[in-house]
Amino acid sequence: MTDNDTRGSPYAPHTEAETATMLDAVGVDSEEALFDIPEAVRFTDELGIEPESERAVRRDIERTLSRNDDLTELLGRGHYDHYVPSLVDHLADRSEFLTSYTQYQPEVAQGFLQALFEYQSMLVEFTGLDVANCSMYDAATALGEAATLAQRVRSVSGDRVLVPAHLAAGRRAVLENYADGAGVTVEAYPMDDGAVDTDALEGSMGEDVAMVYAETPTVRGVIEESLSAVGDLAAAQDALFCLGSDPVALALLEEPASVGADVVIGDASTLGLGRSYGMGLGMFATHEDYLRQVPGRLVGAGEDESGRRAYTLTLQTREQHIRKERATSNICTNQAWVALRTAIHAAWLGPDGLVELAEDCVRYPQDLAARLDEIEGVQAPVHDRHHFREFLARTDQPATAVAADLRDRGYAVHDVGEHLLQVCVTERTTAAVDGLVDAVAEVAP
Amino acid sequence: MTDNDTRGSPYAPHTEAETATMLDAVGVDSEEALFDIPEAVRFTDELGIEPESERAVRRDIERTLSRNDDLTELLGRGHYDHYVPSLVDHLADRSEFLTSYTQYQPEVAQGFLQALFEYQSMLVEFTGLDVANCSMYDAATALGEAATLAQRVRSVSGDRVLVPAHLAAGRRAVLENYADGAGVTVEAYPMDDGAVDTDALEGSMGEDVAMVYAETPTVRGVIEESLSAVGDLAAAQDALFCLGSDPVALALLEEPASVGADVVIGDASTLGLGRSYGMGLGMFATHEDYLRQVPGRLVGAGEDESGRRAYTLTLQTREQHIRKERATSNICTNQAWVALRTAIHAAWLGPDGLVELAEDCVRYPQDLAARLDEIEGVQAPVHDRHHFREFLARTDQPATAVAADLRDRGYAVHDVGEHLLQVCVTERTTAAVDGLVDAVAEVAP
Amino acid sequence: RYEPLLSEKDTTEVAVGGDDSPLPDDLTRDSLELPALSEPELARHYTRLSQMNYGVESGPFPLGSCTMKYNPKFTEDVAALPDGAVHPDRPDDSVQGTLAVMAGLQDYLGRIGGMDAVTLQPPAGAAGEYAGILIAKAYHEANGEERTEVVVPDSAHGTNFASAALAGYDVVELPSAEDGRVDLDALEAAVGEDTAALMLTNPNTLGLFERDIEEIAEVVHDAGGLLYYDGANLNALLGRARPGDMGFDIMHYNVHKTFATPHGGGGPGAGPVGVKSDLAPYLPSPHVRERAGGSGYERYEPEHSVGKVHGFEGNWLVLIKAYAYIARLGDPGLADASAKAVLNANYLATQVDYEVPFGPFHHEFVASAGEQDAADVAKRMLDYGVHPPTTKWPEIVGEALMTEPTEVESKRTLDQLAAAFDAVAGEDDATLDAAPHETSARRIDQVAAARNPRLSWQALDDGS
Amino acid sequence: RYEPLLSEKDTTEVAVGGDDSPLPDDLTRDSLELPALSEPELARHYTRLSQMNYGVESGPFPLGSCTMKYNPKFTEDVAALPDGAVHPDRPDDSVQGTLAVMAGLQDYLGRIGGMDAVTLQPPAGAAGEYAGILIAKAYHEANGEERTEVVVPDSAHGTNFASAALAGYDVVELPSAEDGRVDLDALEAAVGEDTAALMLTNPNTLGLFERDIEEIAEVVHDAGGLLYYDGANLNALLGRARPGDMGFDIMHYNVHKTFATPHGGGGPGAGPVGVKSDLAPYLPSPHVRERAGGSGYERYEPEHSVGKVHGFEGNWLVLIKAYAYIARLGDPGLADASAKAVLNANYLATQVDYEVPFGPFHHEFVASAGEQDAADVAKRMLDYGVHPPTTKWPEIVGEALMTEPTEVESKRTLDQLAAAFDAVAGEDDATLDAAPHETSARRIDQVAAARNPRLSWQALDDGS
Repeated sequence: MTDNDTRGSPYAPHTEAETATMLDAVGVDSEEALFDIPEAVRFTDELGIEPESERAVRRDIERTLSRNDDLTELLGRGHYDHYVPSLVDHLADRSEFLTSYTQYQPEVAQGFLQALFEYQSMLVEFTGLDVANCSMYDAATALGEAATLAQRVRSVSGDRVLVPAHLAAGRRAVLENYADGAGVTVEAYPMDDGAVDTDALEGSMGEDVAMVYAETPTVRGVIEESLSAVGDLAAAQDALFCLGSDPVALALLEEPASVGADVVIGDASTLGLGRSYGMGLGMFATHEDYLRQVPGRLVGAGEDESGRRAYTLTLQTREQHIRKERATSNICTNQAWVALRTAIHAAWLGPDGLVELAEDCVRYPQDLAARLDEIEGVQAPVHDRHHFREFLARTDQPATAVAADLRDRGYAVHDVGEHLLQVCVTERTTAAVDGLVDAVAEVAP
Repeated sequence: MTDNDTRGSPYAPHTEAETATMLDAVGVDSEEALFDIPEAVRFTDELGIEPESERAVRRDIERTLSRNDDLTELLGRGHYDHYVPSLVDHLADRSEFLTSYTQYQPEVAQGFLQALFEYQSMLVEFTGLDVANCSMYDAATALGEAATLAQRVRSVSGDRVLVPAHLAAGRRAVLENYADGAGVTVEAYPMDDGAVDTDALEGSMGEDVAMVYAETPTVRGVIEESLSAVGDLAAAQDALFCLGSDPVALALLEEPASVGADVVIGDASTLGLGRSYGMGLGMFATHEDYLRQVPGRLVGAGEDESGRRAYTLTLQTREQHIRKERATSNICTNQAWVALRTAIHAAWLGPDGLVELAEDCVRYPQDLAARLDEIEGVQAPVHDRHHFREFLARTDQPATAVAADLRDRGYAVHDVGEHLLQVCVTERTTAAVDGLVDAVAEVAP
Repeated sequence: RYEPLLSEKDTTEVAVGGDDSPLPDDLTRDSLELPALSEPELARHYTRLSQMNYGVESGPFPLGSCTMKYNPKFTEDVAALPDGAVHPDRPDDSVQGTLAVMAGLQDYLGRIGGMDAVTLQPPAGAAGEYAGILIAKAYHEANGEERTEVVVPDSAHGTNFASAALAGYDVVELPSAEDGRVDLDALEAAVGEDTAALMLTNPNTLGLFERDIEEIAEVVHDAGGLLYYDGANLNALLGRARPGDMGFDIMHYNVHKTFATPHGGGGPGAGPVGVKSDLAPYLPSPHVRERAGGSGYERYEPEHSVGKVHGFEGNWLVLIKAYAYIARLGDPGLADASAKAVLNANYLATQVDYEVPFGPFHHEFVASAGEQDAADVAKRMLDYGVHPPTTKWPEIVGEALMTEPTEVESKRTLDQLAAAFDAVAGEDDATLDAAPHETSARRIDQVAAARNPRLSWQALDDGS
Repeated sequence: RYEPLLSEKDTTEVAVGGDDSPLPDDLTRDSLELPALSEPELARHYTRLSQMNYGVESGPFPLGSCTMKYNPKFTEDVAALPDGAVHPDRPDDSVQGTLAVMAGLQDYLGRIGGMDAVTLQPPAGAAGEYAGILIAKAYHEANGEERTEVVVPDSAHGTNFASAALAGYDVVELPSAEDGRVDLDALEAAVGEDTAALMLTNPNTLGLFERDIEEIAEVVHDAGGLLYYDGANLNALLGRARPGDMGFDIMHYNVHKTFATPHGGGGPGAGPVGVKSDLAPYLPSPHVRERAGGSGYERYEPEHSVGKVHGFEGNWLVLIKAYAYIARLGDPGLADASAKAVLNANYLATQVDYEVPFGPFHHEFVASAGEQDAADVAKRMLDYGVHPPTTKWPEIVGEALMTEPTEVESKRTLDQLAAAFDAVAGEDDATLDAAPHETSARRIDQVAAARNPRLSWQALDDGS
């Protein structure tokens, strides 16, 4: 092949002679003769896409992407930037993993199945729940699936799902769609200084509540302190308690099972993926009771004919390719490869590394908030709570203007209200914190 | 492991308990007790190297390297920048290749051996010679090895090696060292308008000449037109004719065997490596007659016990680990992995792609020289010859000043004489040529 | 060689909380118990696991309907470019590069599908179906219509049924005609005022082009329904026919099928959705467009947006690979990809000893294992070093072997595949039943595994 | 499964020259005949070849004297940084980043070896030896001395002999003492006014520290010779002893051994050379130093430079990996690497059934296969899924099994290795002779291959 050869597909290996032989065998004169398309719907125009060499495509995309500003991002709100060790890329990119298909032939897919089994096992440890599936698309769709699960498993029907008033707009919007199809409405319960207002939540409860959702940390980075109370309120009405979190937070925070969580969802790609414009990995774990109502794929241990342990996709009768419209979900292609990355990253950190990373996620925002709070025109954190990775800061100046000024100085923060900024700091950005503090000191007063 | 753990080696897996068990088994109390080093030569100070996390090392090196200016390089003179397809990195980086050792246990190294055998075969096709080794360090050391080969194989001893007056200084300097150890002196023969002055060369010949070296293209990019004459002159004195070239050039130019070359050396990493601060791959091919005098490793085809074809390092009695001071060379570790990359790149291009690339290497400099020649204060090419990749341009202004002005405008060219620039253009830089021409038009008059 | 679980190599329980903790103990867990292994041990573990896995670079992967193409390496490098690693909540001005790529891909996909507007948000094909059905639903509701049914042919992908159900629709299953295509009479009977949409794959899962597509569109549109195109088989049509020209109103693209992004052992994929102009106001939010005046790109909320089907904006790392692939191939490459995919399917169909009903085929064919069990045939093919086709589906062919070689296989590889098919065709049931032998695991008892689900190392009987 | 040669898959001969050629036909070849294969075919070819190859991530690789460590993945990413991909002929001002890394590595290596100046130019260990000997030669010549001999112990690496010979020296082989170390009497007899240098490895190839190193240095220095340190075994001493403190004047470092750069199936390596200050003026050109006033770095030609041993400045892509490795480990990591390497060797030595003479060991030990053939033992160990040790060398131990696990092996892996050793120790000659069985090729007849050398596909009898 020549890289400049753009006459056909560079990935089709046919020589002219082979093509001729094959056409002969089929008994037609040309490739065109194989297309059984009525004249009326034939497309005879040009698509108008110019082919380019591999070299040119790489160069062009590199140039295009370089139009993204070079900013230090202190952004979070559901998409986080932890350092992904080099090992993850190198192992997950092995073509046997990356280019394989769903494990419908487990005898030649033991490697990926075992890796997913190990991923599921890690989530079981993180959540304290019995089972975890091997991925949903992201936290938002996992939350949506939790709502449909709640509908299916609840003994009495309920058509309300309660969610915190502080919830990422994207997560809520996705949930609304899933809930709508399931005939459920979504209602927000109020927050008290950034955390669940348990009294207000209690007032909202009723037997028509199918699910109560809470998050720790919240979208504002607040670590919830009343999760057991939320669990109790949900249990009292036979509602499912769905908790949103992520593996880094769960390495440190209360085990979800211990606070009564029935389902844990969240973005597991906080390990393994890094910044990727919001791409994620939906975590989904629940009780064994709900096993047959779980959405998505499950990997189980079994035995092969020689009696050796072997892994396989299991309980597939829940899934769309068998159960069709009565499946537990429509999901087919999932985020398996991201789960592989997450598992490698978690294994690389090990329990010590995970706890240390999580503790840093408490210390960094605490320290930064304290430093910002000393700056004239800034009060931080807004909520008098423990924080994880991020926190709100109040600015005397309009937040939009402060955020724009910070951008001019090379820093991106969230502008979340008239006088509210949100700042996220991880081990990837902690070195930039001095610069940020200086910049805020310049622009905030 | 935690990435911040810098208390010991992150790549030593020992837990404290395992270390203790192992020390017990050995019968000592501590690791220190294992070091049988006399007190007087013990080092008890600090080396003074601070450990850092993987993340920090990556960040620091990235920052350090970013101090390199962002220049468009139009540089050659022995180190070239061809586009390396993505496939090369992805396949050569597979750990089974990258982290393997020399193939002393061929039964578990068939993959690398076969790849090297294929590489050798490609060089046989490029050169028309019978055998090629599976790598030397670079073109310069390959040239040095050719000189010692000439000493060994020549029937009568000769102590002169003739090289072109236009020869990269680094290549000549390395040759001088190898020649010196072999008791040979290196002499330059003159050039005529950038190419071998065959009359002058004839005058320099004598029976004390062990080897004549010529290059095509030369260090100035000139395609030699008198190679057969050089071969004849060498043959007449029973001197070896060593030709320097590279696989891209040899895809197009006269086959070395057809002009009487006895040895072909050069930088084979013009395929497969790209810019790497001068790192290369020494090509070395010669006649079957000299097989047992070849330096470096050779892969041969053989059979395994089941009668199937298998590959193995062969004729190892030439090598230092067996023949010691009587070995054909001191080389042990070579550039095998680069040879793998070169082979993948060559295979990716295929014969069509190689010829096309080589033809472009004639067209690009021709076109660029013509455009530069139209600029006031510039005459190009200096030599009225065919060129490959690069050429000399004469400037009315001092070349050093012109080169510096071009650098200020983002272009790096060679400054090779008081009023001489050298410019190299490949498919990687052809898109930058308009900008270069504009810049030259600004600074040259 | 058995590779132990990570947990069989090590588990270490570390205490959490205590004096050095930045949190009070009542907010922390007590301990965390996970494997603690070094990087060299992990490198060997996952390297070994990879060696027990078959990918596209291991050999042919002729899974019908799954379109397992070779994934060009350079697209991985493009996805890894650091400038693309940005947070989605940045203001538009600061991510013009990312938005330009997205707008570029929207444009490419629109051209390829004959659609007027394309969203990249759905993170997989099924999510695309779901988004598409949400769009249809919103459209009908905006028109004051309460349509409750989605019609799906019996030969359709399971996701079609499930996606319609997820959106709250009743699913009406449409029986296929004897020739394996849509039965027009059955369609007329099924479609009516309750019909929100008909979901259709074309060519269908038998590899057959729905020749009556214009009539089908007319029936659906006359009833006020919308026509939805399942893009799973789009690889058969590139540059030769476009869903938008056939009367489809909505479609999704499976970028890992048609545009060669790797399937990653299950995902991630991406399922962009294209619509005709009258449906564009219903696309998910945000959508990317060129700014008025051409000064770059912006994200905006379409007027009647259905909201969101992903928390952010989809699977960026997949989308950029698809963009690079399309840019590399362009018109001639895409057309050639389809030509060779169809040639390969037809050629292979002539080379296998199994009966191949129906035809003529586009990108895939469905052979019948006849008296043999198709699943057993698949297991036995593994012993011949190739990946088997999709089996036992679609059900319209008994003991189906649904085979799609794609354009990336050479004649030599197709001949090897045919030889594997034919070798197995000549073997007896006992041989098939005992297969596979040459794989890292022998035949796995999936029924037993499902009867006694053990889904984590914590659940293993031996406690390991 | 046999993987055909590329040439067995395809060869295509294309005509070169003709009307469209930019060169006249008399300057071009007539044709070029090579395989013409597509990217998917190549991806599978090389993937398959890789699967027939054993690397450090496949399992333990205890090759004595070769120090096959795990190669940290992040060092690959550092080497791939685009800012490092520059041409060596750029002016110093425009490559300050590259020069800073080089200066940094020179500094690290100087500290680690106890040397005053370090060149990074030699592209491998043997090239480092050669450069070091050239330095010694230039030094003596500058002092008006014509020394003609280099003394090398019989247990030394073959490269020591060959490198000295390449520089034009006569090699004097020094017999080892009964305890496997340098025989001081023999040394005194061998060293004299013709001695340019003694080349020594410490610990030596038996893993033994040369306890008399101070006396050795005195003998050599008193005779006016220089002491050269072969860095192959430096991994045993990191942070605990430095060649420069033991009296060595010149040394080379094997970065793929000591600093974990990958060996790449044979190379590339890098063989930096460190010298004491009085030898610094003889280092190869160019050398990197900080500019006066600290305003960055510059390259210069040392006053009495030996010239060059590489056309440019060595193997950059290897050097930067070594730099990253050292920066990651720092003092505690380097010291721990040595500690664990020595612990591993000593532990494994206690676990194998074969006789292990000599000791105490540092980084490696040499067991004896006794009545068994060491080469056969190695072949048989392959069947147990591990890589065997170096065999039949050094010759001071009969049927030597020269074993160096390095620090990266866990106790579990060492126990597996010991089990493999011990299983083979209990087997009979016939079993060993027939091994290996479990490898991609069975025992290869190397004698026959050498007798009838076929070194290219063109040379194969079948013409394939």
